[in-house]
Amino acid sequence: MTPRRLLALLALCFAGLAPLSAGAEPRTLKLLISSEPPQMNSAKATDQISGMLLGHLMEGLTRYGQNGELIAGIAESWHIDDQRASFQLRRGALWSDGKPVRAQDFVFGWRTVVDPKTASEYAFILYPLKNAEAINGGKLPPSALGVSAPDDHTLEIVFENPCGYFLGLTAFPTYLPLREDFYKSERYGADASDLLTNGPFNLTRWVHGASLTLDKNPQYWNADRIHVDRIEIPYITSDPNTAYNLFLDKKVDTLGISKENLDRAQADRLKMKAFADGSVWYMEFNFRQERVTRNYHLRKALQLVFDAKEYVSRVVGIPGTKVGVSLIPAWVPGVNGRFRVEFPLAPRKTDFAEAKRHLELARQELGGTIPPLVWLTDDGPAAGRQAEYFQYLFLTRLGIELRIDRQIFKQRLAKMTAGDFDIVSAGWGPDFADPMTYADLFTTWNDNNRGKYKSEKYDELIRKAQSTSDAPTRMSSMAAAEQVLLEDVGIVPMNERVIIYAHQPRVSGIVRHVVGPDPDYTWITLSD
Amino acid sequence: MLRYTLKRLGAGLLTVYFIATATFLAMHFVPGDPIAGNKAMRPEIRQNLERKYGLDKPVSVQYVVFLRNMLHGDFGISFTQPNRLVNDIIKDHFPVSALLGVLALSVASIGGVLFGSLTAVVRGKLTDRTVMFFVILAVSVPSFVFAALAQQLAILANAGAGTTLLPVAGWGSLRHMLMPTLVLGLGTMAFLTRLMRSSMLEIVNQDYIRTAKAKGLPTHRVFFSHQLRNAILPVITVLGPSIAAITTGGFVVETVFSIPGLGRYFVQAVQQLDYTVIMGLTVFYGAFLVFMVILVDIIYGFIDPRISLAKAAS
Amino acid sequence: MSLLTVEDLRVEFDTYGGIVKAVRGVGFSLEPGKSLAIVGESGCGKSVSVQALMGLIPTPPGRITGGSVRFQGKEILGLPLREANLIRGKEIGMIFQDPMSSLNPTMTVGKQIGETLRYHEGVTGDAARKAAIELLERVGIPEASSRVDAFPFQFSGGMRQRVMIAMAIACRPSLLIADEPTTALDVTVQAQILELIAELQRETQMSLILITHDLGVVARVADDVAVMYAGQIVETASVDDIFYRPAHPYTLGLQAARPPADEQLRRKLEPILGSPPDLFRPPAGCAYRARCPWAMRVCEAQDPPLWPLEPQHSSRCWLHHEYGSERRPERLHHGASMPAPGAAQA
Amino acid sequence: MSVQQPVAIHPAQPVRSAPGAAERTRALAALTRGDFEPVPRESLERGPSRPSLSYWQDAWIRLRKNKQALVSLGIIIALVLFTLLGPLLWREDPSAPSLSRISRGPSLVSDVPVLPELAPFTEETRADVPPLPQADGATLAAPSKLEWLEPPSVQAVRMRWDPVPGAAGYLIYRSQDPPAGGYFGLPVGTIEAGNVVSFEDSFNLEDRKYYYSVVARNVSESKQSITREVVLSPGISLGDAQAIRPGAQPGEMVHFAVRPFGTDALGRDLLARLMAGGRVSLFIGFFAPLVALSIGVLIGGIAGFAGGKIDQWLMRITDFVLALPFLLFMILFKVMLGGGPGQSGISAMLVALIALSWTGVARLTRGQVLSLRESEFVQAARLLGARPLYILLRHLLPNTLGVILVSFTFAIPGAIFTEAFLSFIGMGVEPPAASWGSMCNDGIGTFLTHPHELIFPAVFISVAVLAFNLLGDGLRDALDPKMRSVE
Repeated sequence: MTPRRLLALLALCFAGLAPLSAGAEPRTLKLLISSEPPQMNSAKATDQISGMLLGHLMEGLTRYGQNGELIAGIAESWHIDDQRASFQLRRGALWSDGKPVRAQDFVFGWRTVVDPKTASEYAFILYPLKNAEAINGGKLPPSALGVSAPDDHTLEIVFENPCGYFLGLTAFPTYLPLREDFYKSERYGADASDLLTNGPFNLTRWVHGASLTLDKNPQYWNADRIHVDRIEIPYITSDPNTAYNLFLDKKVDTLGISKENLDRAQADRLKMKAFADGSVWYMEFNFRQERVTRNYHLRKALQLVFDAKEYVSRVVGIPGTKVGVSLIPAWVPGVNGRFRVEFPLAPRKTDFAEAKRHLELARQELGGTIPPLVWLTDDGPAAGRQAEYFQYLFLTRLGIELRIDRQIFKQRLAKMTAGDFDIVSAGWGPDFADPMTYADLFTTWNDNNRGKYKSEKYDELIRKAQSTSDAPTRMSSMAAAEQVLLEDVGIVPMNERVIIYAHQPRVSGIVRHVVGPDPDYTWITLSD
Repeated sequence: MLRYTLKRLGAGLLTVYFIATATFLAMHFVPGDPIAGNKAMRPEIRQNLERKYGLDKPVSVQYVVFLRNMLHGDFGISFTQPNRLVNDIIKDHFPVSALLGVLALSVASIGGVLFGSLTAVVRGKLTDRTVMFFVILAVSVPSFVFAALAQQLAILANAGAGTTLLPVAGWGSLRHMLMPTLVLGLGTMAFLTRLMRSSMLEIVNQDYIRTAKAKGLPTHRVFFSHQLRNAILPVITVLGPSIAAITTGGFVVETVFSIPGLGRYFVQAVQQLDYTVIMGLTVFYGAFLVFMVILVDIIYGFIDPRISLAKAAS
Repeated sequence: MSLLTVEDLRVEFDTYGGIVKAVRGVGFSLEPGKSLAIVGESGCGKSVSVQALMGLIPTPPGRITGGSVRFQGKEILGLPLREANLIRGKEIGMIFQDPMSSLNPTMTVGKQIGETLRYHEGVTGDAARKAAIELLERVGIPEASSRVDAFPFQFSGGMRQRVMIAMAIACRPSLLIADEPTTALDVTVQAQILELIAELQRETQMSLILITHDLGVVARVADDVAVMYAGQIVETASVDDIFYRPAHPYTLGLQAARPPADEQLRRKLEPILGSPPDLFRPPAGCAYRARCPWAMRVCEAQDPPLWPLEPQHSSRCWLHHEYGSERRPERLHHGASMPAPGAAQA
Repeated sequence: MSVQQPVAIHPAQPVRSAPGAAERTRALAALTRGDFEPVPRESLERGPSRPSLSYWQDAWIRLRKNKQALVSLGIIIALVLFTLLGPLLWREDPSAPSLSRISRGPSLVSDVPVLPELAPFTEETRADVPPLPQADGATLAAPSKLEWLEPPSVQAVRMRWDPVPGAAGYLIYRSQDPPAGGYFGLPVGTIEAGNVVSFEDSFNLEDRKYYYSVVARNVSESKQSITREVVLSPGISLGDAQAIRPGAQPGEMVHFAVRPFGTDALGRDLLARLMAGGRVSLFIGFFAPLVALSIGVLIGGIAGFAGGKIDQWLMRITDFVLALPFLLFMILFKVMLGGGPGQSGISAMLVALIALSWTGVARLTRGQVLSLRESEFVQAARLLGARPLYILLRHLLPNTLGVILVSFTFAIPGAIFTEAFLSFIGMGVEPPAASWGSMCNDGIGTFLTHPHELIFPAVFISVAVLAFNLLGDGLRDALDPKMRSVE
C-alpha cells in the first residue's frame, strides 16, 4: 500500500462521514456529570449529583433563589415559632402525572424518611421534628412524627425543640414530598419511569451509565420563569481531560476546571469563574487513649509550623482558595450579616521558635521520643501532593517523621471510624445555611467526630446553642465553642475550597448554591 | 470434539464456582464497611441497612444465601445504587464492554499478525526498526496519554471540518467506537506484533518451508498457508489472557471516553466494597473469560491438528 | 545435450564467525535418465550445492558468488523467483533428509501434494485430491483414499518420505534431486525407498541426483559418482571406477572405512584420522592434505586441478602429476598423468 | 556421466575447473621435482580445527558478536548505574519541595534575590460606603483607580482601587496576556462586600508579566473593568531561601541549582527523583516478570508435556487465576502481606504481581510444548531414559525460547505501570519516594502544558523496555541453535 494510496483512502473515509445530528430545535443545555447518580429516591439521596438533579426535578416547600435567599416553593406562605410551624400550600402545584400536590404528600414523604425500614442515611436531618429521632430508633411508629395535614393545602409541624434554621431545611432534598400511591419502596427512582416529579423539569430518559435527559415540565406552577426547554446530560465521566476536550469541542456548556487544566484554560482564553463551595478542610487529630496526638503541645507545635498562606497559594493550586481560619467558614450567615464578620478571628501566625518550645514539652510528656505519625489520606493525586508537603514540612521543621497511609474510599472510611490514624486530612460540606451544620461536628455524641475529640465546655456550648432559636445567643455560644476548639487545637484549619468553572458564552444566569442543589440551571437563558 | 467441549464446559463451571468462592472470601477478608457513607450513620440506621442486605448474618450463612441466589441467576441489589438490580447493571452494560473488548481484540490481533509478519519479512530493515519503535512506545506510555492525544486529534479534526467528524467521547454510533477501540487495543497489538515476529522468524527456518519453496509454490502461498498458518499458533494461545487484559484495561478507556461499560462499575464496586456488584460482575466476567478461553482452545484445535486430535483422544 | 550442467559453482555464508566458503567451484553435468550420486562427509557442501542450484539458499546469510547452472540449455542460477517457480517442483522435484520436519504439520497430506498440481498444472478441487490419492498409491501408501486427509504426524518416518516422493514426482519432473533421502530411516525402509526411486526412474526416464554419505546407497542406485570434500569435487567417475579403481586418496580412505560386503575380507576398518578443514579459512593447497598419507610439499602450496585420467574418470590430486606418480601407491588407479613441463613443450 | 571434454586434447590444458585457466598452466609448469618430496606425517596433524565450545560459551560468543544486543546490554547496565551511583554524583534531595519553582521545565543555574519578610496583609474597608448593593450589576461602573500598595514581587501583589457606588463586591482576575473580549484570565480573588477595596494576590506568582483586572459586581458582573499590568522580577521568599541556605538574609542572593530535567508539581528535582524512582521501577520491572515468567513457564511446560489429567487441572487453575478481580486481590495481598503505613509495600507488591501475572506465559509455553512434544528428539531423549523434568528443561523449553523472551520483555512495562497504579492504593513505593510509573501518572494531567513531567519518566521506561527487547532478541538468536545460520 504505497503512502499516496493510503492517504487517499484515509481522506475518502473521513469525507464520507455525514456530520452528526443537526442542532435539535428545542433550546437545550448540554451538561456532563462526573458519575452516575446512585440514588434518585429523595428520601435516601445523599450525594451531591443526585441533590443537583433532584433540585431540577422536584420542588419542596421552599427553594433557593438567584442569590441564595430562600424563596417560596410549593408553600405560598408560612409561619414558624419555637414550638410549631404551619405552611400554606399553593393551589396550582401539580405532579408530572397531572394530580395536584397535597399536604399529605409531604407527610408521607417525611414519615418515609424517618421510617427505620427505609434506612435513609440522612434521616438525622429531620430530627428537629417531634419524635423523629425516636421513630428512627424504632421506638415509635412513623405516624407519631410531629407533622400533619389538616387539609390538602395546610401543613402543620411540631418541633422536638426550637430550631432557628428550620426554613432552610425545607429546601433540602430529604424534605421533598413523595406520593404514597406511586411510591414502591424498592424500585422508586430506579429508572425514569419509576420517578414522579413536581419540579421545573421531568426525567424523560435515563440510560444508565451513559446519559440523562430532562425536559421542561409544562405543569410546573412557575413554568414561565424557565427559559430552557431541555437539559441533556449526554456524558458521564470523571476524567477532567475528557470534560475539558468536550467543552473545547462545544459538546457541553459547562466545565469544572481541574488544577492540571488551569494553564490550558488560560491558553484557550476560557471565561473562568470562581465559586467557594462552602466546604472547609482541616487536619483532624485522633484523641483516642493510645494515640500521641492526644498531647496538646504536640498539636500546638504542628499548628505553629504550618503556614496556611503558603499552602493555599502554592500547594492547593486553585486560585482564590481562602486560607482556613476556623471550623466555620466565611460564607456562613450569622445573626444578620456574616458569622465570620460578627465574630472575627485573628489569623494564626507561624512561629518556629514557639513551635520548638512546645515540641520540647511534648517530648518530655511523651517519655523522650516522638514516634512517627500516620497521616491518613485518600487515593487522589491532590491528596498525595498535599500529604508529601506536610511530610517534608514536619520533618524539616520539627524532625517528626510522617508516614502517609493512602487508602481507597471505603478503606479510608473504615480506618477513620476505627481510629486507625494519627492525623487525617478531612473536610466537611454544609447541609443547611447555619453555623450548626459545622458546629455540632466535634460534640462527643456526633458519630462524624472520627477523632473522638472530647471537651465538656464545647459540648455544653453547643447544647446551649441547640436549645434556643434566639439568634444572638445561638451565634455567640457557637462562636465560643469554636474558640474552645481552636485553643485546644482540636483541628488545624487548612483551607476553604474554591472551584473554578467555565461556561459557553451562549449560557447566562447559572446560579451557584453553597447549600441546596448546586449548580442551579433553572434561572438560565440561552442566547444562540 | 463435542465430548471434549462438554468436558471443558463442565470444568469451566467448576472454575467459575471457585472464582466466586475465592472472591467472596477475599471480599469479606478485606477491611472496610460496605455500608459506611461519607457522613457517619446512626447505629439504628446501620442495623436497618445490614438487615436489608443480610450483612448481619455470619459470613458462612451469607455465602450459602449467595450461592442459592446465584443458581437462580439473581445477584441481588447493588449497595451503592440501592434501587438497581445487579442483573440490570450486567444486562445494560455488559454488551457495551463485550463489544468494545471484542473490537479491540480483533483490531489488536489483526494488527499484530499483519505488523508481526511484515517486520519478520523485512527483518533488520528500516520498516522493522520503525515498527519496533512504535511498539515500544505503545507499551511504555500509559494508555491515558494515548486517549488524551486521540481526543486532541478529534478536536482538531472537528474544528477543521466544521462538523463533528470524530466524537470526542460518548457511545453509540460506529464513529464513537473508533478511538476507544484503537486506544484499548494498542498495548495488546504491540505485544502480538512482537510475538508474531518472533514466531515467524522461527518458522522461516523450518524444513517444511524449504520444501514448499522447493515445490515452486508462489510466494503468497508459501507465506500464508505454510509460514503464517504455523506462526499464528502462539498468537492464538495468548488471545485468552489478552481478553482479560483488555477487559480490565477497559476501565481507563471507559472513563476517558465516557462509555457505559462494566469496567467502571467493576472498579467502583471494589472501591465502594459493593459486595453484590463485586460478586455479580466477578462471576459474570469469570464465566465470560472461561468461555472465551474454551473458544480459543477450540479455534486452536482447528489450526493445529496435533492438539485437537490429542484432545479428542483424552 | 546433457540435462544439467553445473560449472564453477561457488557459495559463501556470512556468519558471526566470518565468511564460510561452503562450495568452492563445483562442476558436474547430468545426462537425461542417468543418476548421479554426490558423496562426502557431512559439511562438505553437497547439500548446499544442490540447494543453491534450486535457489533454496536463504540470502542473507547465504550468497552465490560464482558459477553457472544450465538446465535443458537454459541458465537457471539466480533466476528471478517468478521464473524459478516455473521450473522448481515442475521440471525438478526435490526430497529432503528429515521426513519428520519436512512436511507442514498443520496441513493434510493430500493438500500438500495437491498444491503442487494446483499451481503447476491448474488441477484443483476433487481432481487434485484424486490425483493425490493416485500418487500416494503409486508411492506405496496403503488405503491411500482414507489416508489422504490425514496429517503428517499420523505417518511413520518411511511413510512420510513416501509422501515427499509423491509430492516431488507429482508433475512428472525430468530431474529428481534427493538430498540424503534415507539417512533418517532404518535400513529396511531405506531399501524400500531406494527401490521405489529406482522404479520411478525406470518408468519416467527421470534423471536423479542423490546426495548421500552412505557408499552402500551409492552402489545400489548411482550410474556415476562425484566425491566431494571441503567444498570441492575431488573425484568423479562411474560407480565401478569409484569402488574398484579409486583415483583419489580420500575416496581410497572412504573405501577403507567401509565394512566390505562379503565376509571373507577380514580386515580392520581404518578410520580417516583428523577432521575436515575449517571453511572459514580454506587451506591454500589441497584441502585433504592434512589427512592424506601421501601428502607432498606441493599439496600444501597449490590446489591440484581436477585432472581427467580417462574420459569418464577425473581426480584432483598431485599424485597424478608426472613427478608425483613415483609416490603413487599401487591401490590408486593410474590413468593419463599430468605431463612435466619439458614434455609439455614437445 | 562424462566430465566435460576439454575443447582440444592438449595435455597441458587442465579441466577448466580452477579459476583463471591461464595462470593455472603457468603454476603447473613452474613445478619442479623437489616439490614432490613427501611431508612428514606429524606436521600434517596440526590442521586447524575449531575449538569445541559448550552450549553457553557458544551462545556467549554469538551474543558478543551481536552489536545490537551488546548496545542494549550496555544501556541496561547504564540505567542500573544511573539509579544506584547517580545519587552519589547528583547530590539533590529527591523529596525536597521548592515551592517557588513549581512545574518548571529544565532550567539552568540562576541567582535569585531573597525578598524581605512581608507584614501581614489587612483588607482596607471604607466606612463611607455601604457593603450591600443598590443598583443592578450590569450598569455598575468600573473602579476608577487601581494602584499597588507596595512594590509587587513574586511573594505578593497588593493592590487597592476606588470603591464603585452600588457594588456588592468585586472580582479580581489575573491574566498572562492582555485581557480582551470578556476574557480576564484566572479569577484570583472574590470580595464579598462593596466597601472592601484592597486585595493581596500570592497565588503561584512567577517572574513574568501579569495583567490584573478588577470588576465590580452584585447579582451579575459589571461590563466595565479596570486593568493594570505588572512585571515581577525573580525573587524568593525568606522561608524558601532559608530552606535552601539556612543563614540567608533578605537582600542577599540565593543560588538556584541547575534543574536539567525540571521540577514536578511540588518543585522537587526530577533528575533526583528519576534516580531514586529508577531503583523501584527497574527492580519491580525486572524481578516481578522474571519470577512470574519462570513459574508460568514451568507450569505451562509441565501441563503441555504431561498432558491428560495434569494438563487439565493446571490449565483450569490458570483460568481461575486469570479471572480473579485484579484490584480486589491486590488490596487483599496488601492487607495480608503489606506492612503498616510507612513500611515499604514493595514485597507485598512483588508477591501480588507474581501471584497474578504468570498466566499469560503459562498458556503460551503449554501451546509450544504441546506441538513439540511429539518431535523425534524428545522421544529419543525419553528412550535414553532421561527424566521428564530434564527433558522439559533441557530439550523442550530452550526450543520455546523465542515467545518466552518476548513475553518477558513485554511484562516489564506492565509490571512498572501496575506498581504505579497500585501505589494509589498504598501499595508499592511509599511517599515521598516515587517510581517511574508513578511519576508518569503524576505527569499525565498536565502533559499538554508542562510536558517535561511526563516525557522524562516515559522516555526512561521506553529506553529500558527497548533495551530489554533488543537484548531479548539477541538472546533468542544466541541461544537458539537453529537460528545460527540466519543472523
